[in-house]
Amino acid sequence: MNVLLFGPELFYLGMALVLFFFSLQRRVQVERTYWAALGLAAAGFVVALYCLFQNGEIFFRAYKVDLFSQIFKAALALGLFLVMMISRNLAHIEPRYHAEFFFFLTTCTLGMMMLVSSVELLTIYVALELSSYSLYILVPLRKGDGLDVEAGIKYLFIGAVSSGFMLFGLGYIFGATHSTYLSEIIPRMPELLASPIGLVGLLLTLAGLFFKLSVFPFHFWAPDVYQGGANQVVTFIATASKAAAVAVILRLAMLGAKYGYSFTQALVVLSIVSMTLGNLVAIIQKDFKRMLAYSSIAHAGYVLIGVITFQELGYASAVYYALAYLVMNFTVFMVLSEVATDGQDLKIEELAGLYSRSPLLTMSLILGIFALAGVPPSIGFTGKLLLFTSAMNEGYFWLVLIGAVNGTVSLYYYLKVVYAAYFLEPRQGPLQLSWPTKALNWTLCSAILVFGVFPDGLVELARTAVRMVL
Amino acid sequence: MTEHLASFPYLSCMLLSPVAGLFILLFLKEEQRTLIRGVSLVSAGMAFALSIYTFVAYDKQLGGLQFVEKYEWVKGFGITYFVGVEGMNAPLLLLTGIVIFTGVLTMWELQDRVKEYFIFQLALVTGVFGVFMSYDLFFFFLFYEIAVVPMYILILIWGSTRKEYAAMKLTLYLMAGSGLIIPGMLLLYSSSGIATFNMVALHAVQFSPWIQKVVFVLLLLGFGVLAAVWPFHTWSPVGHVAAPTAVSMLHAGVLMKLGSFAILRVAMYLCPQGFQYWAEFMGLLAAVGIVYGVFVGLAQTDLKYVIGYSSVSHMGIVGLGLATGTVDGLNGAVFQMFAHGVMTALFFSAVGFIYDRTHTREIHELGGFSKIMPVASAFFITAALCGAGVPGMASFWAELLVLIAAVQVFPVRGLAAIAALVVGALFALRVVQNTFFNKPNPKFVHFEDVSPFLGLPRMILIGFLIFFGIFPQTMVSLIKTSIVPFIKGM
Amino acid sequence: MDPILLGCLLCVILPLVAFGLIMIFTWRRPNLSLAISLVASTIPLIIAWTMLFKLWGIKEPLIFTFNWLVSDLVKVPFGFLIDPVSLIMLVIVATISWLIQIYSIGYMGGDPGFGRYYADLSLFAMSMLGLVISSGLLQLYVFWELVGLSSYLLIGFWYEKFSASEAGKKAFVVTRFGDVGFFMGLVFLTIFFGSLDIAGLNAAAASDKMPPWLITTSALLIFCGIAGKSAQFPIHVWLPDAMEGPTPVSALLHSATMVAAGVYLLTRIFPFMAASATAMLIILAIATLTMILSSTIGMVATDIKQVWAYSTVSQLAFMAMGLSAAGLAHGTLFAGYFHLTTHAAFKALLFLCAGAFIHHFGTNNFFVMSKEGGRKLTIPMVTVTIAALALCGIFPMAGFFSKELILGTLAHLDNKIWVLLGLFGAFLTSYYTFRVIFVMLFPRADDHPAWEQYWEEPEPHGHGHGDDAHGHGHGDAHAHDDAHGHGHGGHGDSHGVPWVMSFPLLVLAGFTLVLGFLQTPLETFLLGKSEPHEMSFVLLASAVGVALAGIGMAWLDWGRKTASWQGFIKQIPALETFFIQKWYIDHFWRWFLDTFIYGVFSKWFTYNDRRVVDGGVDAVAFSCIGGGRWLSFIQTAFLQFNLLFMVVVLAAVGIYLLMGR
Amino acid sequence: MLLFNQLETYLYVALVLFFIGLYGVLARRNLIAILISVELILNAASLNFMAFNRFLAPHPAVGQVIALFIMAVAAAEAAIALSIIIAVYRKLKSVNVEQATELRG
Repeated sequence: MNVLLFGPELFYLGMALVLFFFSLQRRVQVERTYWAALGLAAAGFVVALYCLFQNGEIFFRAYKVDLFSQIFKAALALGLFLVMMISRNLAHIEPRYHAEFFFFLTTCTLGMMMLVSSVELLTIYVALELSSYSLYILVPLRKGDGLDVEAGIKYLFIGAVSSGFMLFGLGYIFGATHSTYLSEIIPRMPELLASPIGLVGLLLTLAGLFFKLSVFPFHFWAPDVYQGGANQVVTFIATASKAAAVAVILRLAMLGAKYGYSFTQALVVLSIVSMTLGNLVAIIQKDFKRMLAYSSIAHAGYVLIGVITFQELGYASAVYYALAYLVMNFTVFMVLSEVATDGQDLKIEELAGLYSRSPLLTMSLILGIFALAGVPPSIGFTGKLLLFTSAMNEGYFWLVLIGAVNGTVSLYYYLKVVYAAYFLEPRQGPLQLSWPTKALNWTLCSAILVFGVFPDGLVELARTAVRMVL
Repeated sequence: MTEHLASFPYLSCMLLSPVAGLFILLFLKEEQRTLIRGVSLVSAGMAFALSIYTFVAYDKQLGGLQFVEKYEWVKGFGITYFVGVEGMNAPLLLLTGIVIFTGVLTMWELQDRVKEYFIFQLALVTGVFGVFMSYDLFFFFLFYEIAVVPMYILILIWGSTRKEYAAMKLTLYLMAGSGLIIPGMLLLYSSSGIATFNMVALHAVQFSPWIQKVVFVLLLLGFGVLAAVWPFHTWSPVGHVAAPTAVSMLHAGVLMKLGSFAILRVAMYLCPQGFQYWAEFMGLLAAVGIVYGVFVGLAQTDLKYVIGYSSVSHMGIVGLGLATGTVDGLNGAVFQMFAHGVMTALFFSAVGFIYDRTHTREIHELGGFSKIMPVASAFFITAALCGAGVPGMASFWAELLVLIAAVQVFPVRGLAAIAALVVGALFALRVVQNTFFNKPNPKFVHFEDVSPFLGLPRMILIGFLIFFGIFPQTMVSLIKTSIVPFIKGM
Repeated sequence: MDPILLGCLLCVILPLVAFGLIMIFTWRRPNLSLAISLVASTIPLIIAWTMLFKLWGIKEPLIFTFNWLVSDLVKVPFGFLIDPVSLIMLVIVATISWLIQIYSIGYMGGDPGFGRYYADLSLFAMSMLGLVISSGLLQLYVFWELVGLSSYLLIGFWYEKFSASEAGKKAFVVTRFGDVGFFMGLVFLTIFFGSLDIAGLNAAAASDKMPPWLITTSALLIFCGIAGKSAQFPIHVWLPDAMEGPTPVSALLHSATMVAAGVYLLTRIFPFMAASATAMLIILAIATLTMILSSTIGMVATDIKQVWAYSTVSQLAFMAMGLSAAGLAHGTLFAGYFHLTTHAAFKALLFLCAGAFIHHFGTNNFFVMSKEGGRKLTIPMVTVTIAALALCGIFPMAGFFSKELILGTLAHLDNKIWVLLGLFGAFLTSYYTFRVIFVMLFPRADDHPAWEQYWEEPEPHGHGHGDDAHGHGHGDAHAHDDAHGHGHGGHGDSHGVPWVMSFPLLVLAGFTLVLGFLQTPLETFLLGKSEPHEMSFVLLASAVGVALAGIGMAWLDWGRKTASWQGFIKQIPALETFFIQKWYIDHFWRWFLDTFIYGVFSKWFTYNDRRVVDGGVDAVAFSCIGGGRWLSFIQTAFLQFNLLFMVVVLAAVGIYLLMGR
Repeated sequence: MLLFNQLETYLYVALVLFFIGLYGVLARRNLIAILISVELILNAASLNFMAFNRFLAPHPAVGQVIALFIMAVAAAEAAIALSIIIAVYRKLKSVNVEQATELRG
């Protein structure tokens, strides 16, 4: 077997071990841990890129390595690396837990990497749980008042219940198709969806995945976790894990592809409700992270638009949008955690006068926010428009109309952020940025703009990738 | 439509010169004021020069689409970068050039956060140029939004009365408009069968009447918001009042034209049958807007509100011209877009000058300004007379064409519009009298008049107004070259 | 290039250039501006006269046209139509505006706005000349509007004075009110006839190529414009107020040339208008009403310029009567046009004399002038008397001939009421004219009781309508004196009038004397032939009779030593107040404006805009926020509620799908 | 025909287990109790797998393997859950869900 097929996973396994040993050490070495983690993450990204064009199946066809999975692995590696970048000062995490913090980030990444390539029910389940459990632990890792544990416990139980559902559903699917291999299941789904058992199975399975993506009605954890978790952890949840969730949903949604009208209608309704609820509730939020949580619910709705089409273009746009979302959302979170110097939760007003405290961060914030709001010339705008286009191609007129109107609503709360950053007078002194942060800012800004204006390469990549899962 | 490829990428240069300026500004220090102003002036000036060039160099005999540039952009979705110039957008490109150039000069005295100001202004104007020149729906819409969004920050920071409210209202309102535009244009895209955003190609497609009706009304309302079509106009007076001078100039002068231009270029061009179906409705809204605007303007006490409502009325004339669907009407409408753009720019730059000195726009607080600053008042009075439809000014001819066409197609609405001219004159002169005549307000007597340098942009604007007022043919003959085939194609 | 065409172009372009130059560059430098403007008005003068002599006796009109604006249906040719009608008007305009520019050197000397004044004069000259020789109605409309613009600028010349700026605005808006009708008429013609070429229109109408309804409608609509410009009832109200402008302006625009433009248009398209009897009848009625009305008001005015203003209105009405009567009786346009010519001369003269007095005494009230020894100003006094005689139509003044002609035309009508009314008008005219003359000539002793009755200027009858309080304060005479502060020379000095001012008086007086005898040649020139006017002796006698009667009446009331200085109208106080209040027409317009335009439309539209339209938008926005707050309640902090919600929704979806299978 | 020899029996049992677990999750306020109920759901799932495998699946071992995996995963989950619950207890001095109701809206 070609090691490179399993390369990234192996690497992250090793990285996890290294960090594990760091965590065992008695005397705390924050700096060394950080640099080690950062270096490893960077290397991991390189590895993931290196394995980008691997292709093959391993572990008795339970594990499929194709462009689709590899793109997402690269994205995940990137996400991890970026999160590491902003983890320079983990103000809200006990120094002695830093090693564990990095360790769990790594295991989570590992889990998600396995998730995006696994094409066998059990593997999917195990990978999913591996990634989820790391996050369950990361959330309450934050020090301070009870909010973190409350968030943690809610996250845990909502997650546990929905994965329980999923498992139950997988059971039915297994029973109905006598197989645990997607490649064998998907062809058999159509005739089988006539029977309630298959239907329930499918529905419950999707429940577990929607939980990851925080689609209504499985979104309840998001606001609490976003608010309760440490900024860096939330950043990771908001970027990398979302991308992984999109990937696995794109794979599994094919189970329902042939189901037909009422199933897609159900998904349409879920997507509409998610985006509307997310946007409306986000309007009234005061806490920046909580607002972003609701906006992530809304964006889950947008991504679903792409999924619902069950067509190459739709999937491609979904992939494009997932990657775009990773970049733009991370940009915003980076600004957030740079501004929240001692890791506290940030009220939107606390962005006051950012324009004078740090013009560079302000630029990133504006671009990130506008990208999230779908304002050109940004990656977010292009992604959203491509999603709408593919949906319209399948004739979802109302879905597009509502989505577009939702875009307007969302603009309101995004502009409130801009308002705070640009208009309110500063209360604190200027922010000092290290040169890597500056570099990171410029990179992200240019990424947002460049891929927004010249989307062709990425779109083509996504199209070739999604041909693998269709 | 025949397309003639450009020998040299004039349009891309026109589009990129503000962008280039913007990027240079990014790396300048806030302290280097003069350098910042210089850079923005140069980039604006280049765009201005290029716009003049395209206006003059457009070959009327050849006709069709000239200076065309076309590149595949996103193959998967049939997006092409496709820009060109024809009779109907050449004047508007010129208008944009004029307004941005004069706008930069007008804001020369700006002291507060100069760098950011010019960055956003250049970003905005890039969008405007883009909309006027692109023939690909995707880029059209992209630039459309680029042109709208910076307005929020521009008003929020450099604006005046009730700016938070105004900025938010304006942005959300316009974005709500694009919430209707997206489904409309995507419906066209998807139902065309040929997966392309290329407008010229889409024009060739015969859409089913049902689709055309739906799409047209969506686009009409969506773009109509930006064109301040009654009753979607309320953002515009509020926005104008709040916005800083040059932004008001750009906004009333150019941005509102984006809406009407888009109605012409996208809605009417791509769904002719839809237009036939909705023309009555469109004409009605426009006529109501014309009458309504002047009457509401009559009751205003804030100079900028007055101008805002007069814009509502004048844009109504544009709408009426479009609704007629005749060659005269469309010529008039496009001409009016240009004329009104220059005129309002002049209005706002004059008001801005006075406001910067006196910090009030309440008509009853002002007065006797002809005594205090004769030149500044002369600028305003010129604009006011132009607004009152005095011959010898560009807008007279535009209104003439539109009104004649309108009476022909919708007699009652046309006559109502003509009658509104009286009230228009009344309120224009009323403002002039109360602001500039009578005894000067002792508070303001110490202000000195416009310096020649600051007078320059206003003189440029007046120059264009009068030139096209005396030689309207130079403009109309150009516009005709595209309108006549346009009507044939409908 | 054809010299004629060149001449026409120069006539239009030179003053425009002068206007531009002065406005942009030299408006701060009086003498330079004056020089530019004089050059730009002298050359047209020469051109006009040479053309008149060169082209004397042309049969075929010369027409030059080229395209100005060619859209699809709308084609605006720009061109010149040179025929006797336009030639004579051209000469009149050129001459009078030149004279006025000379006169103004003295009158406006030392005014801070001197440069601007001459710029505006040039603008007026340009637009008026262009109007006179334009070949198409649309082009004529363009210049028509420009004339209105320059009149607006000149009336409001002393803009610090509220009444002046107000009057300017009023003039512009009211005339615009008429012009809207004019414009509509043009639009109709464009749409249904296709061309606005004057010659074409006349020909078509004469050889009834046009549907009658079209002729009638468009004729009446065009007459709205004429009524606006030539101050016919009910939109004459702007003209008396227009006297707020400097007196030379009143002489130039508001008596001799601009207001005559309306009548000129009437003659210009006379065949077209005459093609519709209905229109002609209506015009005749309106004109007659206007004449009576304005003469009666003239009887009670104490401001000399007011008197002349109202007499202008009545004389214009008189011309309109002549023309419309001719139209009805299939006569020629000569009568009205001839009166237009003569009137231009003597009315300008009247105003310039008034100007001389005003300039000297710094007041508009002729009683005050009389008391301060107005008659000592010899030249003005003599000339004003000549002009007054002309106005009354006394032989051998020019007015005599033209008025006779018009009365003759009226007499041709089957219905004799018109001529009777005409005679009555003539009577009133001579009465109020000589009221002024006698008062000026024979002042009373200082202790005469009549003084204090006229001494204090009548207070302005404006209503305090905030910024729109309208009406012109005669009381501001002194105010504007300060405003364009030229102190007036010492009293009793009979040579208080500089030669630049007296020279035009003499010239015009000359015209007033000789013009009448040029009747026949002018007629031949205009009509190509001169049919003898069989002037019935009765009419002649009665005409002269009423004129003399009027003068006699004036003598009884104002002239003779024992005269009470109470107009006979005093006997009927109700009538007098009615006249003093100008038949309450101003009040009507004021009321109309306040009640409907401001009170109803403006007010309610604004309310609607704030509350309904804008309120609706805001309501939507707020409902979104409210919806957010409401939806946020499902995000309770209670874990198991969330789980329950999740399960329930999932179950619902499941059930929906099971149903939907 | 023996009851224990039919697929349906096991499915129904599993279903009952599932709903008991669900009920427990929704009804109990004690975090530990909720955890146990979640375990019930997982067990229901694994029972399903076994049953299906026993009666239908071509390959004899799949279901059992899955069941084993589920046990392992469930154990891990229990460990994590308990650790977090302990943390909750440390900070809120209670293991009652109703105590953890700070984050809302």
